[in-house]
This record gives sequence, C-alpha cells and structure tokens, in this order.
Amino acid sequence: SSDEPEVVEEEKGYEIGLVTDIGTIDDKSFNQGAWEGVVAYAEANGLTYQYYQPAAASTADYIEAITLAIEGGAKVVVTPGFMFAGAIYEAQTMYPEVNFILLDADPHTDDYSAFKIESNVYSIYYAEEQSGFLAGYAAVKDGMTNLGFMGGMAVPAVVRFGHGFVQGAELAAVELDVDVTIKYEYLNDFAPNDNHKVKALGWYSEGVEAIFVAAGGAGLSVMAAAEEADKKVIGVDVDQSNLSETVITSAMKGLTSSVELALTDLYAGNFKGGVIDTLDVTVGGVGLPADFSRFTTFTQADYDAIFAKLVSGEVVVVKDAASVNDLAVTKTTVTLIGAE
Amino acid sequence: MDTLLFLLKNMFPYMIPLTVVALGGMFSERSGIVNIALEGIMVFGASIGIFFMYFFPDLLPPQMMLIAALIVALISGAIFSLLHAYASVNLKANQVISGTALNLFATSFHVFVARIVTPNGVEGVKFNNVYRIPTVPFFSDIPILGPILFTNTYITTFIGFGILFISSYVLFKTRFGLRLRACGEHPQAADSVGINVNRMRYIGVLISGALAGMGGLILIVPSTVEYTGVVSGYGFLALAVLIFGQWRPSKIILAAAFFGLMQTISNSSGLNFFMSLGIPKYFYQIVPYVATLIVLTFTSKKSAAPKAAGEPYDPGKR
Amino acid sequence: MKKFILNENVQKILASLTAILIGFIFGFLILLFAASIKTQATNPIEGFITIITGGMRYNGIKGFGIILRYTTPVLLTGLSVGFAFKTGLFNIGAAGQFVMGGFTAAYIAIRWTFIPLEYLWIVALLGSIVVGGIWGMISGVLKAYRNVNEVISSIMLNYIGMITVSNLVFTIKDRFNPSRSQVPLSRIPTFGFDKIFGINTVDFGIFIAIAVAILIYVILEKTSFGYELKACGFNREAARYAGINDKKGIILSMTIAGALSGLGGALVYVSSITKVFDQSLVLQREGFDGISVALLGLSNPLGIIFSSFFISMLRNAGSSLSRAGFNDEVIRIMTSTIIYASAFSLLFRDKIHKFFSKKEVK
Amino acid sequence: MEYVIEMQGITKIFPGIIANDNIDLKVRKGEIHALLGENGAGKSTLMSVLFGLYKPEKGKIIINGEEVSIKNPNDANRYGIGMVHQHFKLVHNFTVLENVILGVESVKYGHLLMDEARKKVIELSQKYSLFIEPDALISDISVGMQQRVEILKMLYRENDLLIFDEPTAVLTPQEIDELMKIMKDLVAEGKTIIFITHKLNEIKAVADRVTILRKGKYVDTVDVSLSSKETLSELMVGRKVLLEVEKTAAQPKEIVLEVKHLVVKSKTHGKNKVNDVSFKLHRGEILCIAGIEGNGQTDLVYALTGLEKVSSGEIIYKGEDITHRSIRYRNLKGMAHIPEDRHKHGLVLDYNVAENLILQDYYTNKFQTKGFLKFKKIYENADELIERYDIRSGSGARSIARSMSGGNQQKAIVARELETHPDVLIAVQPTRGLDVGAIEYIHKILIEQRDKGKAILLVSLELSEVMSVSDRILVIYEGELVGQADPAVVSQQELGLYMSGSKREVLE
Ligand SMILES: Nc1ncnc2c1ncn2[C@@H]1O[C@H](COP(=O)(O)OP(=O)(O)OP(=O)(O)O)[C@@H](O)[C@H]1O
Ligand SMILES: Nc1ncnc2c1ncn2[C@@H]1O[C@H](COP(=O)(O)OP(=O)(O)OP(=O)(O)O)[C@@H](O)[C@H]1O
Ligand SMILES: [Mg+2]
Ligand SMILES: [Mg+2]
Repeated sequence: SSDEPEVVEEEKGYEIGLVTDIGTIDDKSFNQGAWEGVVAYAEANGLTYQYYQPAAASTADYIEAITLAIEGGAKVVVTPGFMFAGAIYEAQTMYPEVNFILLDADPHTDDYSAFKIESNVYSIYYAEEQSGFLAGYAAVKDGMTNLGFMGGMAVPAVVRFGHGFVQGAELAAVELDVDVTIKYEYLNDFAPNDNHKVKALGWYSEGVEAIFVAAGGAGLSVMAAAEEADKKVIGVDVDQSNLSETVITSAMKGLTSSVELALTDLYAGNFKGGVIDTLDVTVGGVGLPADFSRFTTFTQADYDAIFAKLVSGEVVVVKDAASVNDLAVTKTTVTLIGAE
Repeated sequence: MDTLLFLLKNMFPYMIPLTVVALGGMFSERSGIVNIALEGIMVFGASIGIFFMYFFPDLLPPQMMLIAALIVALISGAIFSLLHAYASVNLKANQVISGTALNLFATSFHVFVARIVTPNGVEGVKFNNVYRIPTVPFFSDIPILGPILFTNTYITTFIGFGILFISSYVLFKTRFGLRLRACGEHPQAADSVGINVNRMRYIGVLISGALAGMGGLILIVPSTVEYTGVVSGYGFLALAVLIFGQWRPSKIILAAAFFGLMQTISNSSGLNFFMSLGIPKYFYQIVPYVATLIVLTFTSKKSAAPKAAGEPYDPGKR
Repeated sequence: MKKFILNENVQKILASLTAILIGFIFGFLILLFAASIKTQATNPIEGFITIITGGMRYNGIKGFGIILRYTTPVLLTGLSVGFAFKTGLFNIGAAGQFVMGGFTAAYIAIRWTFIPLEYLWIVALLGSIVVGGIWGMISGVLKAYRNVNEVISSIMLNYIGMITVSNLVFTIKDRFNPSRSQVPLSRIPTFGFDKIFGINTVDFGIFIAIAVAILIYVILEKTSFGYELKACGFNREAARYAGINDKKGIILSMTIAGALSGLGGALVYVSSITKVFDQSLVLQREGFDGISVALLGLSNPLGIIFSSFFISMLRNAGSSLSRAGFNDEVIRIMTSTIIYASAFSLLFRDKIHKFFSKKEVK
Repeated sequence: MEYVIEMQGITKIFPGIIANDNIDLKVRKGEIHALLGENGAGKSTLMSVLFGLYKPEKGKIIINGEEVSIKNPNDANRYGIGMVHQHFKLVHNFTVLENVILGVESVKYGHLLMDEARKKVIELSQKYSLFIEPDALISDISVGMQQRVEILKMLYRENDLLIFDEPTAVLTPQEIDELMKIMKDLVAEGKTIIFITHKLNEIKAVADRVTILRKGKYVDTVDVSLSSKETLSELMVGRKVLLEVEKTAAQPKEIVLEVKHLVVKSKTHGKNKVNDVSFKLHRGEILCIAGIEGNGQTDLVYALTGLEKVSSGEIIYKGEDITHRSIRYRNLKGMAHIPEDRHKHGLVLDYNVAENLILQDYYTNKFQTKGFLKFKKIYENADELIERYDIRSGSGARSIARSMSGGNQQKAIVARELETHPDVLIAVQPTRGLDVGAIEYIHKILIEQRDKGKAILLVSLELSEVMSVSDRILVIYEGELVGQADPAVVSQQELGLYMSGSKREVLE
C-alpha cells in the first residue's frame, strides 16, 4: 500500500515544512514569526513550502504532523515552540535524513528524563529576558514608573520576557532613584477579546502608564484599551508599532531572521546540526526596534549604551528565576496577580 | 467610588452584545424555535461585517461606516439563519441539528474566506477601528452617567438600548408580538385561529439571525482590530442570558447587566480595591459563572420557557 | 429485501448515508472552488481522496490507529450527549465534564504514587468517572430540585471546569519550572496495538469506549433502569405517577452523562500518547464534537460508535489535507454540511419509504 | 332540502388505519346536529377535515351548495366554520381577552387596540350571558370558563357553523345545563351546530338530528325525536347496550383506607385546598367523592396517592400510616390510580402501548429479571390486554400512545391499573370521553372488583355515574366534606344542593 503515495511525493510536494504549535499561523507570535522566515527564504529561493496543523496538542499529534510533512516531501521541518521538545526528540532518530529547526526548545523526552540532540537538529533559544530587559529599562528611563506586564501564558519564553522586563525596570529605577510598580499577570489566552481589554483598562485607570503585553493576538485588545485610556503599550516578538499608535516600542526576538538564516545555512551546507544556540544581544538575536520617536526622553543613544552593557556582560539579566518574586529588586514592587 | 464607576462603565461591552443577541434568541424561542446557532450566527454576521469594513475601509465617515457594517452584519445574520429556519420549520428536524451545523460552519467559513482574500492567506482580517467616540459634547459632562455612558463609548451602546425598547414594544404591544408568542406557546391554537405558524416561526428565526449577526459585530468591534472568526462562546452565553432573563426583554437586560458586571469584576482582580481584599484570582475568574448559578438556583422555580419551543409544529399533535 | 428497506432502522441508516454523501459532494465542490482561486499549488482530486480515505491515504494502517485514537474520546462525549438526549436532557456541558474528568485522571496517574503502577491507570479512570459524574450531577441536582435549565447550568459549568483546571494545572506541574510538564506514571495499556498500528496510536481505551457504548445501549433499551430514565425524559409527571423518583432520574441521567464525558477525558490524558494540560482558557473541542457525534449517531449508542469513528476519520483527513494544499476548515465545512444534511433525514426516510412501498404495491 | 354543509365521501387514512371511510355528513341550517360513535369511530377526524386540520384522501365539502376546498383553519374561518376542540386550543399564559382576539385583532399600524377589543368582547359575553373575566390568565380559570372563552372565540369571529367536539366531558352538571342553554340560544340566533358527545341524554336534550359513525364508516342519520336512547346506542355499537348498571347491594367488609383530618395547604393562597377531610373506605364498596370540579378532589387524590405532600392529618392504609410514604410504596401495597389527566399523568405518550401497559409493574419479576426487561412477556401482556379491554389502535402493541384516540388511551390506562390487582382503586373520572359501550364495560369491571372485595374510591363529576355506580356518596365542597348520602335514597337535586355549598351536614 505504500508504493503509490511515494510516486506522488516524487512528482511534487513541499520542500520546507513547518508544523504549527497550538494556535494558528497568524498568531502574532512564534508560529507567525517562524512562518514568515520560511516564506521569506522559500520565496527568495524558489522553493516549495507548506505548513501543517496538528490535529491536537499532543506529542503524538505533533509527530504525526511532522511525519506528514516529511512524507509530503519536506527536507527540513521547522517546529516553533517548546511543546515540540518531545516530538523532535523522537523524530530526530525516526527521520535521520531530514533536518529540523526547533525553536524555543531542545529535544528531550516529555518527562524531562533524557536530553539528546542529533546532528540533524538545530535548536534555537532566544534571550527573551534581554529583550524584555531592554523594554523595561527604556520605559522607566522614559519617565514611567507605573508599569504592567501581561503574559499570554507562563511558558518559558514568556516567563523570560517578563522577568527581563522587571529587571530592566529595576535597573533604570535604581539609576534614576525612583520607585517603580509593576502589575504582573498571565492571561492564559492568546486571543483578542473584551476580557483582556477590560483588564487593561482597569490597570490604566489606576495609573499604569504602559503595559508590556507578551500574549500574541491578545495584545490587540490591550492596544484597544490603551487607545481608549490614552496610555501606552509595549509590543512583543516583532515590531508592533504599525498595529497601534500606542505601541511605544516592542521587545523583539529575531524569530523570522533566525529561521531565515538557519535555512540559508542549511542550503549552503552549513547546517548547525546538533547545536543548541541561544540568540542574544551579542548576535543581534533580540532587541528593540530602531525607531525611538514614540519615547519622550529615551533616545537611541541611551539604548545603544545599555545594549552595549548587555553585550559586554557588564549587565547580566537573570533568566531562570523560579518566580518573578524571587528576583532581587529594591526599587521595584511587583504585584503578581494570580499564579505564575 | 472610582472602582464602582469603572465597573459600571465596563460592563457595557459585555452587556450590550449579550442583550442584543439574547433578544434575538428571544424572538426565535418565543416563536417556538430553539436557536442554539446564536454563536454561529454571531460569528457569521461579524465575519461579513468585518469583510465589509476590510474591503471598503474608506467608503463612509467612521460612524456611518459602522452603521453600514452593522446593517451588513444584520442582513447576513438573517440570511444565514434561514438555514436554521428551513431545517427546523420545513423539515421539522431536531432543532439542535441545524444549530450545531451552523455553529460549526460559521468559523470555518470565515477562516476559509479569510485565507483566500487576505494577502498572506491568514485567518485574521484587519479592520480600521476608528469607531470609538471619546466624548459626546454636553452629555459627557453629566455626573456619573456622563463618564459611564457618554465617554469612550460606541454608538452600538445606544443601538443596543434602542433594540431593547423596540423589542419589548413589538413583543407585547403589537399584533405581530401577540401572534409570535402564541406560536411559541401553543402553535395548534395559533393555527386554529388562522395564524400561519410556519411563517411566524420563519420571522422569529430571521429576527434572531439579524440581531445575532449584528450582535456579533457589536461584540467584536470595540475589543480588537482584527477578527479571526471567533466570538469566544458569547453566543452560548447569550443563550444563558436568555434563559436567565426568563424570555422577557426587561429581565434579559437585567440578566445581561448582571452577567456583564460579574464579568467586569472577574477581570478587575488586579485593581487596588480588589487586591486589597486578598481573595485569590481563581475566585474572581469563576465569579460570573458561579454567581449566575447561584442566582438561578433561587429564581428558576417557575420556568417561563415558551411551552412549544423546541418542538416541530405538527398540526395533528394534541 | 423490501421488508429490509422498509425497516425503520434501515431507513435511518440509509438517510444518514445520504447525508454523508451530500456532505462529500459539497466538500468536493469546495475543494474545486478553493483550488480555482488559490495561488499555491493545490490538488483537489488528491484532496478528495484524502477526505474519503479519512487521511489513511497517507498514513495507512497507522492512520487507522490514529483514527481510533481520536475516536476514543469523542465516542464517550458523544455517548454522554446522546444518552442525555435519550432521557430528555440536553447536555451541552460535555466540555466541562471532559476536562474535569481528564484532569482528575491525570492527577491521579501522576501523583497517587502510593498505588501500584499496574493498577494506577485503572484508579485514574475511576477517578475521572467520579469527578465527571459529579460535574454532571451538579446540573442534574439544580434541575431536579431548583428547576434550573440544564443548558444554562452546564454552560456555566463548562467555564468553571475550564478555569478550575487552568488553575489546578500547577498541581501537576513543577511549580518552579512552569514548562516542566509531568506525565502519567501509569497509562492505559497499548494492548499490542503499537505493534500493529505503530506507537502513539490506539490503546486499550478504544475497547473501553466501545464496551461502554454497548453497556449504555443495553441500559437504555433493555433494562428497567433505562425504561425509568427514558420515562422521566419523555414525561416527568407520568414517571412520578408511576412511582419513579423523577428527581433521582434526572440526577442520575446527568450524572451518568457527566461520568461518560469524564471518562472520555481520562482516555485521552492517561492514554499511551502524551497530551499535557496547560493553563490556557479554552474549552475542549471534544465536548462540542460530542454534540455532532450524538446527532449523527441519532443518539443511539450503537450509532454513536460509527459516527464517532466517522468524525474522527474526517479529523485525520483534515490534518493531512495540507498535503494537497488545503486546510482543515474544508473538513469542518464538510462536517457541518453533513450534520445539516442529516436534518433532511425525515425527508429522505419519507422518500425512501415512498419509493419502495410504491414498488411493493405494484 | 337546503344544507349548510355537505361532506361527501370523505376518506382519511392514517398509517395503519382508515379513520374515515367514505363518510357523508349533511347538516341543515339552524339545527343542532349530533355526531355519535364509539371511541375511535372517526368523529374528531371528520371534524378536523372540515376544519382544515387534515387533508382527506378523498371526498368533497360543499358549503351552501358550492364545493369548497378547506386547506387550513383560516379557510374554515372564512367559510364561517368555528370549532371548540375537546382539548381546548387556548394559550395558557395569555389572558382571556388575548385568546379571544388572537388572529382577528383590532390594530392600528400593527399596534394592538386592546380597549376596543375589550369593549366588543364584553358586549358579546353579555349578549350570550357567557360570563368571563377578560384579564384573567387562562391558566388561572376553571375549565368551564375556558370553554366559554372558546365559544366566545367563535362568536367574536361571527362564525355560523359551530363545531363542539365533546364539550361536556369536562363540565360539571350545572355547566352542562348552562352549555345546553347557550347552544339552544345560538341556534335561535340562526347559527348551526355540530355536536359531538357520547352522552345520549345530551343528544336527546338538544340535538335535532344525529349522524352515527362506526369504525370509520357512516352508519345512519336519524331524527332524534324519533329514536330512543337504546336504538341510538345500538346503532353506534352494533349490539344492544345496557344503559343501566346492574348491580347488587354492596357488602362492605373491613376498613382498608382511613383518612383522618387531612389537610393540604395551598402554595398560592391562604385557603387550604383540602381541609380537615376524614373518611373511611371499606373493602367491597364503591365510595364516591362527588363535587363540582375544582373543589379539592384533585388535591385529595394527589394526597392519597402520594403525588402531593400532605400538610397535616393521617392516611391509614391497611392499618399502616402511609401519610409520608412514597408513591411507589403505595403502589406496591396495592393502591392503584386511574388519573384525572391522562396526558399529564396517565401515559408516556412517546412510549408505545406495550410500554405504557407496564408503567406500574415494569419493575416486578413479571416483566424483569435482574434489571433486564422481558420483552417477550411485555408484548404478550400487551396483546392480551388489548384483546381483553378492546384497545384499538393503528399498530397494536407497538402503536405509539400519542397516536391513539382519547377513548382508547383511557382504556389502556384502565386496563393497566386493574391488572395490578389492587386492594384500593382510586378512579378519577374513569369514563371521561368514553363511548357508552366502553363505559358499560368499565362500570361492569368496577362492580366486579368491588364484589371481589376490593375497595374503590371513585371521583366523578358525572352525576349519573355517581348515582348509578356508587354505594355511598361523599360530597366535597371547597376542600371539605359537606355531605354524605346513600345513592339509593338521595335525589340528584339534593346532591346538587350539597355540591353547590347550599346545604351541609356535620359528618360523623
Ligand atoms: N394523526 C393520526 N395518526 C394516526 N392515527 C390517527 C390520527 N388521528 C386519528 N387516528 C386514528 O384514527 C381513528 C379515529 O380517530 P378519531 O380521533 O377521529 O376518533 P373519535 O371518533 O374522535 O374517537 P373518540 O371518541 O375517542 O374521541 C383512531 O383509531 C385513531 O387512532
Ligand atoms: N401525534 C399524533 N399522532 C397520531 N395521531 C394523533 C396525534 N395527535 C393526535 N392524533 C389523533 O388525532 C385525533 C384528534 O385529536 P383530538 O384532539 O380531537 O382528540 P380526541 O380524539 O377528540 O380526544 P379525546 O378522546 O381525548 O377527547 C385523535 O383521535 C388522535 O388519535
Ligand atoms: Mg374524538
Ligand atoms: Mg375523544
């Protein structure tokens, strides 16, 4: 029964495959960022590409989708999100001839009992804590002392964004000798709706000046609130300034560019198989967008200065605190709403 | 005080769409057709309304544009609901069947079309959200009501109240309303006095489709700038509000307000006042649902459900 | 032959098949339509083959196993909804019962280490039945004693369940490393299926589900208990008159419906695959799929065995459809068409009846 | 001869049964034309055809010499045909006024002009002395008043041909008299009436001519003044019927049921629905509770059978206090109940006949073992009862109860309750809506049971039934027992005085 499909595969198929995590291809977050990298590279080089949505969010379904992509002709499969760790752990040996680009994770078993990365897998982590740090630093430096953080869900990447944000605000607060407060909450949802808007409106009504929202599409609702309250938003992942006037800056991580780069390397024969990379400031993997015009006092120069300190290691951002409450802060009060 | 004002103001985005959609459901159920497709019709109406905004962003000045889009949503909701009417009235099918089918269809339909019409083939359809009215001259200065109703408001709020008043007038003071109610209570009786039960039921479902379609857009517009074909269960909540509101406009608005207020409280756990109470967030999260259940426990003893709702009309049946 | 076709049950089946046929035709038209305007390469014929083979075109025997895996939970939520229908209740709360039951099972399978591993999964399943049952029972009690419409209470309980599990997730996760999911220590045995269908496919759960379906069928149609429950559903007053405790009947019906959905949850979260809970506030699709399954299966437990398999076939097809350049909303549109077409069932049956009884007269 | 309505060769077929088989009906202007037939003879079906509810397979309808097609009640209304259905077609949560005007409302731009309508309705009700309360909800008024509303509906529409389908089955004797008078008035006004009833007295009292149907077929049309009750019933049943109940004197034995100071409080108003009722029921007697509807009979029965909670007092059954026992407990102890409302309590309309026939004993070893139903036994049982009690329906034991004619539904209930071989049978209106043949049969059975030493508590509104069947009569008025009588000596007039509260005596 297996002969026939193979014929079809020879004839056509999609050479670059991407398997989405929960959420869709336009989630304003890791799926979309990675996908845009795939599209950019494939279009530029005349390659075929396709994405696959697993039927459910389970390791088995992820593997199934990966298999489907491979049988559909994929020579390289991009899997964005830490949920894929277990699936890639198995897929890397099941399909040794296929290359995998795994984002936000490195392969391990679902119960974290075994870690192993084969030469056909390139794992990319991002230093979200540095990106969040820069955003928090810039906001306080710009004169804001009352901030908010809304995370989509307490997954590692989002947690790192938030922890970095707090530390950045703390450093600026210390430098300026001001007291900063931060409301800190996880929405447990990535979709825009009234609940998030009301939540944000509430925060704004009690003086919060800017909310850093690392929650995909839910950010749109926070922006709607900011417009209504005439307050600010800090975007996430990509430069979101085009979505709303209220977005003063965005804590970016180079999803798109890193995927594009990884694909370029692969086709150039330099695939970083077996490597677990963390893209941080030193390689330009994370940062704020170049436009600082929506700040009042924070400038490009201020940014460059703090960025350099991160690069040099003069300033170190803690990325693996157990809880935001464990971060050593003195000038910053974090009010955690709900659990982390 | 500020907290209270905040709560009162922000219950409107929940209350208005829930009211409008529940009123829609009321017309359908009062005519004898249970409409669990409210969710799907909301999705569909909002979808067509948003596509309209997407394709003709600058057709009209903002407020006119919103009204035009609402009309588009209303018409498309009504047309979509015809499918439900046909199955429930002509085919005498179990009314859950077509309701479920419509719910399933609407979101996939939106995604299907969105993938075709958007440049990158994505689900989210962007629209230009320029419909907020920051202040209304004079009205905004009225104490209490000004900030609650007339600042940062949307015309949809007033449309919602308009629909409420019209609905209760139509239902209780007109010939149409009397006949519609008769069809939902005792269709055989209505038939025996020469009322065309099937036609009334069609009209009931059509009104529900129109209001649900419009309600979908009313829900979506203030909360985002991009629509992905979901209304997050609000159609089902509207169904709950309809039951909670005992199928009467005056109680539906109260039920919607109650639910809206609870929902606002639920999302206000981060406000200083509520933080100071020291109650875990979990309790705020479940408050709208638990409070509704508790209130229902004490108010449901007498059910006011239209007697014949849910049963296909069969002239021979006693 | 004529007698066979004039049999009511045969006609019901024929009508359902007609609905499915209509759905397939409609699906094919959609594929053609989409193909005619899509820019990316698509192949409607291949897409259609994917659909009618339920995606097994690509994953073959393994696909069959995967379909059975999808079947397991929706067979149970379908039973839950269908059973309630049969007893005159509309259980729209399968999603909440499913998630509560599933979570309980996962919790037990992760945390109750004091139970020997070979029995742990069984205890987990029992736990899911209890908690799912309680979740359904709340609606039943509210209806029986306070006349609260079960539709509204179960909608509310869906949300309460969803939020509760979202908050409880930390109890089965490492609090200090939120990413660290914990997986069941003991799972439903694969029963050698992994040898036939490959790993991560079907396990003993499917047998449990089918056995439960047969059990429910027997209860409803063959026992005096089922007779009582249906009497309560059809005419509560008459049931009371006959000495049946109508309140108890309603409560039991909802409790059983809840238990079925709850067990459905367990069969996913303690299965041989790894599906972990996260905190996201999203209602589980299995709950709503249950409504479709019950409707397609005409609320008959045996019919539901087939309809759940059919819906799962489509689901597998949906995830493979990317291979032909399409997305799975095509499948969902098709499914909705099939369900809608089943509203024509009465009409079809009438036509079939007329067609064949005419022949008989001649 | 001029006919207002001529129905010619009407044939109406339902799955499995020809309800009307080539039936003719000719009605003269200004007459009261009775329609007589056994249960299931096809009377309601024929009238439903005339009223446009059913489409006949064959036949035509001629009105004032012109052939017409009546496709729906709207058409019927247009031809001046109005119908009072046995199961009233009234919207329970509408007011009287709303029900009367429904379908022919006075409006201005769609806005209801209720005041105008109210004036018209009140005028009408005064003209025909049909007393009503325009603003009362239907659910709050008595059956008699509901019927007046139905009549007003027809008058308000200025219908000329009025169909009454078993209008008297639910009325008290006083109300029946009233109705008879109204019918005569209406005819005097120039209206024409078709009157369906099983009660030959009523036919004799008001009808001019009568058409008889049997098993779906036309039998004859005769002048009432020229035929005796005996001939009519013979025409209808096809054999001689005993119109008088034959029975010997009762031989009461020991007390089996004793009620002491029973009180059932009302949830809505202060007055007790059943107030301090005490009586004793002996084996071997038929004790009748007589009274005008709405005087607490229903609640008394509910209390005795366990359907409603007792507020105070005691019910002693076979020496045991069962005041707070469950319904099932009472059934098991040998108490059976033929309920007043067959659709609400008596039947699960969606179950078939066989399933309905085991409603009281499905859980006994006769019909189940270890929780499993014995279907073979269940259908055997059904076939036997169908045979013995002459329960007619489209597909025998497998007919869905909903599809049966009212009379046959009643027979099924009676069969079921008697088959439990009760010690006490509480029978509420056991013959309501039944034809004379069936009534005869049921009365015979009641007496048979009595003679076997069973105790029967009969609740009836029908004075003739009360007088002929019972051995002892208690009269209930406003929840209290106000009189005791021996049917052999008491006169109908005297009973009437008790029932209307004009006379009362202190009991024991
Ligand atoms: N809609 C229907 N479907 C199937 N059978 C029907 C239907 N209506 C009537 N019948 C059958 O047709 C026959 C005639 O019924 P109909 O109600 O006309 O009798 P009836 O003379 O009014 O009897 P009753 O005195 O009991 O009221 C009955 O056997 C009944 O079961
Ligand atoms: N759903 C149904 N299916 C089949 N037959 C029906 C159905 N509903 C009503 N019928 C039949 O229609 C006939 C007309 O009904 P109608 O309400 O006039 O009752 P009826 O026979 O006069 O009742 P009753 O004897 O209780 O006074 C009934 O005889 C009944 O058999
Ligand atoms: Mg009749
Ligand atoms: Mg009758």
